Amino acid sequence: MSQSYDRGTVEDFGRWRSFTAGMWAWIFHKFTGWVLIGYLFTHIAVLSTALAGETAYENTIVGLEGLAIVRLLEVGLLAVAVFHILNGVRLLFIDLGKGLEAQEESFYASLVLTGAITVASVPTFISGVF
Amino acid sequence: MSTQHEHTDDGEPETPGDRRRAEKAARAAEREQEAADAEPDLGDDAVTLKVFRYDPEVEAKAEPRFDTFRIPFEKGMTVLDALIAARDTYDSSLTFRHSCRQAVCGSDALFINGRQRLGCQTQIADLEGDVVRVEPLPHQDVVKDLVVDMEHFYDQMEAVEPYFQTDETPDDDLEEQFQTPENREKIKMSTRCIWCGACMSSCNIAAGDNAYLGPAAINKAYRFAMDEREGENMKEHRMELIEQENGVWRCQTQFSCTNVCPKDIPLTEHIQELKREAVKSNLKFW
Amino acid sequence: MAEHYSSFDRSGTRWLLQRLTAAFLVVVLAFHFFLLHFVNHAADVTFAGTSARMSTWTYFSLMVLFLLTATFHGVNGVYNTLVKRDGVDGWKQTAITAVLVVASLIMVVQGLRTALVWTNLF
Amino acid sequence: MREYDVIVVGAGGAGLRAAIAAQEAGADVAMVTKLHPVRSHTGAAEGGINAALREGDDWHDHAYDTMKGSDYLGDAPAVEALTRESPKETIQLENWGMAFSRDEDGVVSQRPFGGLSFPRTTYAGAETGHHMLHTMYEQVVKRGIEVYDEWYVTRLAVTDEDEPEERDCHGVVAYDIKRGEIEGFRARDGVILATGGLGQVYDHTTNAIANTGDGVAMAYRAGVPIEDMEMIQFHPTTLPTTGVLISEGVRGEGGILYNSEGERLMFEHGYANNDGELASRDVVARAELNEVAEGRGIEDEYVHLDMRHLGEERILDRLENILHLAEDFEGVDGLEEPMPVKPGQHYAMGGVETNEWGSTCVNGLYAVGECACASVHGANRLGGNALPELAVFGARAGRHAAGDVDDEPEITTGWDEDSEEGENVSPVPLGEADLPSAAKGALADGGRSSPPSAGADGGAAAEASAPEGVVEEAVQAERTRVHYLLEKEEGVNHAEVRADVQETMTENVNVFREEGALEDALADIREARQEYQHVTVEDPSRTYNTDLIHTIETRNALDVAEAITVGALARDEFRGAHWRKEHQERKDDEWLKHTMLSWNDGSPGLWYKPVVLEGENKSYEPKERSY
Ligand SMILES: Cc1cc2nc3c(=O)[nH]c(=O)nc-3n(C[C@H](O)[C@H](O)[C@H](O)COP(=O)(O)OP(=O)(O)OC[C@H]3O[C@@H](n4cnc5c(N)ncnc54)[C@H](O)[C@@H]3O)c2cc1C
Ligand code: HEM
Ligand code: SF4
Ligand code: F3S
Ligand code: FES
Repeated sequence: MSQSYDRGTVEDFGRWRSFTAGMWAWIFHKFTGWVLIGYLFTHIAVLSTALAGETAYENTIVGLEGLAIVRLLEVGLLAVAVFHILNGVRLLFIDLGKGLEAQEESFYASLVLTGAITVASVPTFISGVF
Repeated sequence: MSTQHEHTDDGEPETPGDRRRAEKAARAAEREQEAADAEPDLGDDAVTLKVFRYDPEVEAKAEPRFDTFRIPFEKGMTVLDALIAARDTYDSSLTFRHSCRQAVCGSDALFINGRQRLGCQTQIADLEGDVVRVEPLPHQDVVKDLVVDMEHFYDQMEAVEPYFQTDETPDDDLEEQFQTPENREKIKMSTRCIWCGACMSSCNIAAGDNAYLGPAAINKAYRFAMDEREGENMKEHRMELIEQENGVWRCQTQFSCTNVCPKDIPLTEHIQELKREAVKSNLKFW
Repeated sequence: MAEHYSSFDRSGTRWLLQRLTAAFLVVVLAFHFFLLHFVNHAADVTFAGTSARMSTWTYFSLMVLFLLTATFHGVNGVYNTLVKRDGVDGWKQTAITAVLVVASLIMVVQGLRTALVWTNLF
Repeated sequence: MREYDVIVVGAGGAGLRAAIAAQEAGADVAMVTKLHPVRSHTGAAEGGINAALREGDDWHDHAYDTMKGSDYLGDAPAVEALTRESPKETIQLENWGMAFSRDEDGVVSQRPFGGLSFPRTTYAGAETGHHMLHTMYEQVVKRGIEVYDEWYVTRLAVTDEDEPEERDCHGVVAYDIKRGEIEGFRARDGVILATGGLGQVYDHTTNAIANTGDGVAMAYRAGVPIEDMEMIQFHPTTLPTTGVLISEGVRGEGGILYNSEGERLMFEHGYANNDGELASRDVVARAELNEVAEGRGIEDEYVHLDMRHLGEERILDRLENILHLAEDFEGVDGLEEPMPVKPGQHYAMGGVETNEWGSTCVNGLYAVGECACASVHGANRLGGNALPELAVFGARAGRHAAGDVDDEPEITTGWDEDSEEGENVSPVPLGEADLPSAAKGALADGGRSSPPSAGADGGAAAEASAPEGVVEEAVQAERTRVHYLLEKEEGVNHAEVRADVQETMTENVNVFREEGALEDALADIREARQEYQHVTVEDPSRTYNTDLIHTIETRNALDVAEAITVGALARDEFRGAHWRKEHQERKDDEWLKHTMLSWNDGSPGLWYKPVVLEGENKSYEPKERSY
C-alpha cells in the first residue's frame, strides 16, 4: 500500500474547535463522572475516620469544613454532580429513544440549569466560613 | 489490498530519468507557488480556498502545508466546483476524489470549514467566513492532498455481513418476497447510506478506537436487522453481530455522526434502537 | 475483507446496569446532597447525628445500596473509558481490570465497615 | 501478472451483475474498476426499472414499446431478450433484498413512465439506481468476489491479426491509482467491459465526471466496431446550473411542464397531444428547446416543471430525493415552487457493438451496460430501460464468458456479407491518421498488443502470440505511455483539451443538429487532437495521480466525441433522438441500418449493417412514432 500521512496528535488536539454539542456533552459527562468517582473514594476515606472513634471523625469533618478551600471545592462538586445528573437524565432519555431531535437543546438546558443551581447554592455552602 | 511493488522504470536512484523527474517536480512546485502567490484581480466576487496539501513523493509537499487559491465566484458554486476550478486553472496536481457531482457516489466527503461535508453538496454561499478551508477527512490516513485511505472504513462496512440473508428464499424465479409499506418505511432512511465515511470521521469514539464498528457499519446492520424479509433466525444472528464488543455499546451518543451525515440518516437513533433491541433479546435468556 | 468479529462478550448487560444504576443514583444522589448540605449543614455534622440516621433500617439500606451502585456505576464507567480503546488488550486490560476490581472491593469494604460503626441495628 | 477466468472492467450495475453471473457459473472472477463499486454512476439513476411483472402486462407489449421508442433502430433479438428476462432479473433483485417501494399489499410498486403502454416501471423511491447498485455490490461482497478498486484500465490486451474478427482478447492492463504501478491481468475465458457512459464529452450532462467513455474508446482502438454513436439521449428535465437530473418519475407521477406564459406546453403547443409530458424523451426535449427558441422560455434558458399539485404526502413518499436535489443543487423548494429544467446530455444509446449475449466480434471480449450497443435502445432509449439492461445483459454476458451458454446468436458482430461500405463524410482527417507528432509513438495507443514504439525487437514474436505474451506486451506499451506522459517536460494541460471538446460538442452536436455545425465540430475535434499531442502531466507523483488519469481519459473522450459527430453527420435523416435540420423525416428505405465505425489502426472508417426487426415469432413493422 502507498505511504500515507497520519496527522496524529496534532489533529486530535486541534479538533475541539469543530466540536458540536453532543461531543461537548460527552466530554463534560466523562469529566464529571471521573470527578465524582474520585470524590467517592476520598469521601469514603474521610468518613472512615469514624472507625478511629467519634472525636477523630468530628474533628476531621469540622476541620475540613472550616477551610474555605473545601467549601469552594464543594460548590464545584455540586456543579459537577448537578451537571452529571442532568446530563445523565438527558442520556437516559436518549437511550430510551426519546427526544433525540432535542439533544442539543437538552444539553444546553443542562448547562444552564447547572449554572443556576450552583449559583443559588453558593450562600448555603459558604455560610459560616467567611 | 496488499500488492508487491514492481519497480519497472525507476530502478537506480541516480538515473537521468530520476533527475528529470526531480527537476520537473521542482518546476511544478515553483509553478504552484507562483499560482498561489499571484493574486489575479478577480474583483470582489472571488472565493478564497485554503487547501491541505501533502504528497509523500514530492519534496515540497512531503511536509503538509496549506495552499491558497482564489477562484472567481459563480452563482450556485459548490466547494467541489471551486476545487475543480483551482485544479483546472492553477494546479493540475491538486488531488481529490469526485464523480457524481450530486451527492450519491460518496466520493468527496471532506473536512470543510471544520466540518465533514460533501464537497458537491456544499454551496459556497452557505458557508460562513471569507475563506473556505478544505482538509481531508480527519482520522483517516492521508494518501495525498485531500484523498484519504478508505480501506479501514470499507473493512468495517464489510464486517457486519452487509448483504441480505434470509431464512428461506422463494422457490420460483418470479416469486417476490412481501414487505409491508410500513416496514419499508422503517428501513428507508438506513438504506440511503452512500459510504462517504463522513460519520466515521466525525465520531470521537471511532477516532480513538479502530476496532469500533462505527456509525455507518452499524447503520448498515440496522438496515438488515430491521428488514422483516430476513426472518427471525437471521435477526438473531444479526443481533449477535451488533452486540459484539466493538458494536453498538461503544457508541457514546455523541451525535456528531447524525449531524454530519449528508443523507440525513438518523444514525444515533438507529444505534440507540439497536441497543434497546439487544437488551430486549438478551433479557429473554435471563 | 476483514475477518468477522466473533467475541460475543455481551457488554449489553453492563450497559443496562449502568443505566439502571444511573436511574437509581439520580434520586439517591440528589437526596444525599440535599440532606447533607441543605437540610443539615455539612459543617454541623456530628457523629451522633450520623449515627441516628444510620440506625433506621430504611436509611441504612439506602446508603449501603448507594455505596454499591455508585461504586459499580463509577468504576464501570471508568473501566469503559480505559479498557475498550485501541491498543489496550492482553495484559494491560487484565491489569486495569484487576486494579479497578480491587479498588472497588476495598472501597466497598471500607464503606461498609464505617457504616457499621454508626449503626446500632446489629 | 494476475490471472483469472473472467475479468470484469467496471463495477456499476452491469459489471456487478456480470461478475455475479460468471462466478455462479463457476468462473474465477475479478473486477477491475477505477471507482470503488458503490461510487459508480448507476447509483445516480432515479426513476426505475421496466419489467412486465403484473397481471395484464406482457413482455411482448414491453418489447413493442421499446421497439417503437427506439424508432425501429433496435435489434429485435436483443429487445426481446431484455423484455423477456427483465421480470426475472427484477425479482432477483428483490430476492437479494433490494428495498423497492411497496404497495399496500406488500408487492413491489410500479409507476407509469414515458413511452410505456403499461405502468411497469418498478421503483425504489426516486433513488432506484442507488438501491440497485448497493444491492448488487452486497451480493459481490457476500460471494467474496475479488475487486480491484481504484485500478484504472488503460488498454485491452488484444492480438493483432488483420481482421478484428480474428483477434483474441487475453486480458487488460490496469494502473493502480494509489500506488502508481501498471500491471497486467490475464483473462483465461473473457474480458467483460462495463465502463458505463460517456457524458463527459458534453459540458451539460447528467453523467458523472468519471463517465468518459473509456470502455468504448478502448474497444474501438482494439478494433471492435462501435455502433450508432450519434444516438445520444438528451433528458428533458435537468437542472440548468449543474445538469443534475430531475427524474422522469416526476412526470410519471403527474408533474407538468409550463412555459413562461404559464401554458402547459406539451398540449397547448401540440408537441404530444396524447401523452403530453409523458411522450418519449426526445420529443419532450425538443419541445422545450423550441419553446425557449420561440421566446417562451424562462430567462431564455429553461421551462418549469411543477409537481406542487401532487401534494406533499405523495411527493415525500415517492419523490423525496427530488426535493433534496432541487434544494441542494438549484436552491428551489419543490413543494413551494416549480423547478427550472432544461435538456441535458443523459445517455448514449450507441456503444461497443455486441450481440444479444454481450459478445463483440473480438474473441473473448464482451461489453455490457451503457458502454455497449446490443442494440436495445436504437435511436432513443425509454426511461427505465437501462437498469434492466444492466441486469439482463450483465447476467447474460457473465454466463456466456464463463462458458455456460451455447446458444447461436441471432445478431451478427463484425463485418459480414450484409454489411455495407460507407462513404467518408468528414471534411477533416479522422483518428490518428496524419497526426504530426513526436509523441505519436507513446500516445498512439492503438489498443492492440504491438507496442507502438518502444522495444519492438521482433524476436519475441512466438512468445508474444501466447496469451501471457500478449498481455505482457500490452503492459510494456502502457508503461511506455505512462512513463512518457509523466516525463514530458512542457506542454498543454488535458483540462484545456477536454474543455474544447465539451464546448464544441455542446454547441454543435446537441439536440438540434445541422450539417455545417457538425463539420465545424469535426474540425474542432481535429484541432483538439493536435493539441493533445502536446499534452503533459504536471504532477510528477506516482501516488494517486489524478492528473495522469484525467489525461488518459481525455484521450478517450476525444475518440468518442469524434465518433458521435461522424455518425451524426453520416446519418442524414431524423430518427429518434437524432434530429437533422436538413433532413426532417425518417428515411426507412435508406436508414433502417446501424452506423458502424471501425478504428482501422488509426484511420476510422464508416460502414453500415442492417437492423434486425425479426423477433422470435414476429416482425416489428416500422410505424409512425406519435405520442
Ligand atoms: C442521472 C441518471 C439517472 C438515470 N435514471 C435511470 C432510470 O431511472 N432508469 C434507467 O433504467 N436508467 C437510468 N439511467 C441510465 C442508467 O443509470 C445508466 O445507463 C447505467 O447505470 C449505466 O450503468 P453501467 O453499469 O453501464 O455503468 P456505470 O454505473 O457508470 O459504471 C461504470 C463502471 O465502470 C468503471 N470504469 C469506467 N471506466 C473505467 C476504466 N477505464 N477502468 C476501470 N474501470 C472503469 C467505473 O469505475 C464504474 O464502476 C440514468 C442515468 C443517469 C445518469
Ligand atoms: C446521580 C445520578 C447519576 C446519573 C444519572 C448518572 C448517569 C450516568 C450515565 C448515563 C453514564 C453513562 C454514559 C455513557 O456510557 O454514555 C454515566 C457515566 C459515568 N458516571 Fe454517572 N451518573 C450518576 C451518578 C454518578 C455518580 C455518583 C458517579 C460517581 C461515583 C458517577 C460516575 C460516572 C462515571 C465515572 C461515568 C463514566 C463516564 C465516562 O467515562 O464516559 N455517576 N453516568
Ligand atoms: S451513514 Fe451517512 S455519513 Fe455515514 S457513510 Fe453513510 S451516508 Fe456517509
Ligand atoms: S458520533 Fe459516535 S459516539 Fe455514537 S452517536 Fe455517533 S457513533
Ligand atoms: S461527487 Fe459524488 S458525492 Fe460528491
